[in-house]
Amino acid sequence: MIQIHYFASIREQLEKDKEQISLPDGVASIDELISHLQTTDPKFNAVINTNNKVLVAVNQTVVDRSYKLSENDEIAFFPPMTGG
Amino acid sequence: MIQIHYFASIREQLEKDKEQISLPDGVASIDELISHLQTTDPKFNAVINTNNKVLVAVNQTVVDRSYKLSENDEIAFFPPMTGG
Amino acid sequence: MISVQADDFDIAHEYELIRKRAGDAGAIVTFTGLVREVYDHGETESEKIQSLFLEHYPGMTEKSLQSIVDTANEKWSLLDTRVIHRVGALNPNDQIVFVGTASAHRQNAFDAARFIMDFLKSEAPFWKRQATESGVEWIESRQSDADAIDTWKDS
Amino acid sequence: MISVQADDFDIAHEYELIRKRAGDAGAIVTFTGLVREVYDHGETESEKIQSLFLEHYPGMTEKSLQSIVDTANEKWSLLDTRVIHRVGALNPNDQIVFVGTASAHRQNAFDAARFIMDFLKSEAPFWKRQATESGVEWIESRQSDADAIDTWKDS
Repeated sequence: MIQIHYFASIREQLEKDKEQISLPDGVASIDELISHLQTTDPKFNAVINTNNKVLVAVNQTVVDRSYKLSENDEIAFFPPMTGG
Repeated sequence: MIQIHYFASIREQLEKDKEQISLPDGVASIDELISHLQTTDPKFNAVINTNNKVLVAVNQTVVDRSYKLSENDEIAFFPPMTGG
Repeated sequence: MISVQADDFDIAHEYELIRKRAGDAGAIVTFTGLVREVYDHGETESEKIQSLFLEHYPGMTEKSLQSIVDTANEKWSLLDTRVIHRVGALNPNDQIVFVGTASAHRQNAFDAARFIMDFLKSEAPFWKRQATESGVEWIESRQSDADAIDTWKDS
Repeated sequence: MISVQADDFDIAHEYELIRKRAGDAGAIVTFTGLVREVYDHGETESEKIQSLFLEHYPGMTEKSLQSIVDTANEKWSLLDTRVIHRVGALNPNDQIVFVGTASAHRQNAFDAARFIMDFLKSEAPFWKRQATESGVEWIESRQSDADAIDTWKDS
């Protein structure tokens, strides 16, 4: 299983803050996870198509989309940070 | 008349904090005032010879030694600043 | 020390703690960020802010702030650092973020405070949503904040 | 506002005044300089400081600080500035100087506070005399402070 968290405008667009899914067959990287979610979830597809920049963290560290996923990873999708 | 103020280590070397003198004949610039004081005051001569850097202010603004003096000017000699 | 909290903070108290913890410091720099009344972002007209909401990613927030502070400590041999960031509902004029740094000489305290703020802005997972007369919107990240990060690239 | 005074200052009080005077500030930076316990100057061995004496040139001090603050205000459109410098007898750990700046965005407040400190160090007529076990001596100016001024030359 992997945990996926969504934050801020992306959380609102998806109308959910997190979900737990089985790492799908053939999904080894973030890039592949994104493609998978775009196919299975029209709202996620809209998120990717309407946001200039979607950041991804794995286990609470921002990573490139080529990052290889492991079982039990905590993944998060969010827009660029605007704190401070 | 001109007022001359001395500060910090220079005040201590001269053992005076200020004096009032007539602008001497032939003294038009700071450079010329320094030469005059070196001739008339051995302690001032020592100040010039033993300090790496002596700063000069006229009317409370640091000036170059070519600065032209006027009657009633307030002149000050001091070492580089070390506040803050 | 790092805190992510809903409560306000007292800079007098924080300053005294930094002074105590820092030992023989010659310089203490504090930065305080405040919620502005007017939002002037890029080409959009400036608008009166009615309220602000700060969302964050619990866990990752503390982790990323700690990593920024650790880098600053190593780079500038700081005697103390303090970071506080508020989350939740805020109003115009409220304090939102505090960074305090202590060092032997002033340059290090200044550099470190600025470094921590620059990286906090771009790397710590906080997101601001504001309410104005025209409605509620998520604030977009500023190019100037990305540029600020670039200034640290070669240092 | 500029003060040259023998009395200590309270940064909580100063911060609140800056916040009030500054109106819609997004950023407040404070710098506080403290008397260190140990003096590490260039090649000389570090020594424990017993006391410090601050001499100044009354009149010129205020004038030069005002000119530094005016330049900073013009350069960075500050919403408020505050400078306090103590004179007379001080002890290790005492507060010696305070600079506070307020601006809409953080970069200006940081730049201005640093600018004011850099120029205060090299242009405001203060001189420090310190007492250590080896006696009383006037502190010499640092090359690093002259270098700090140079960094502002092209900006």
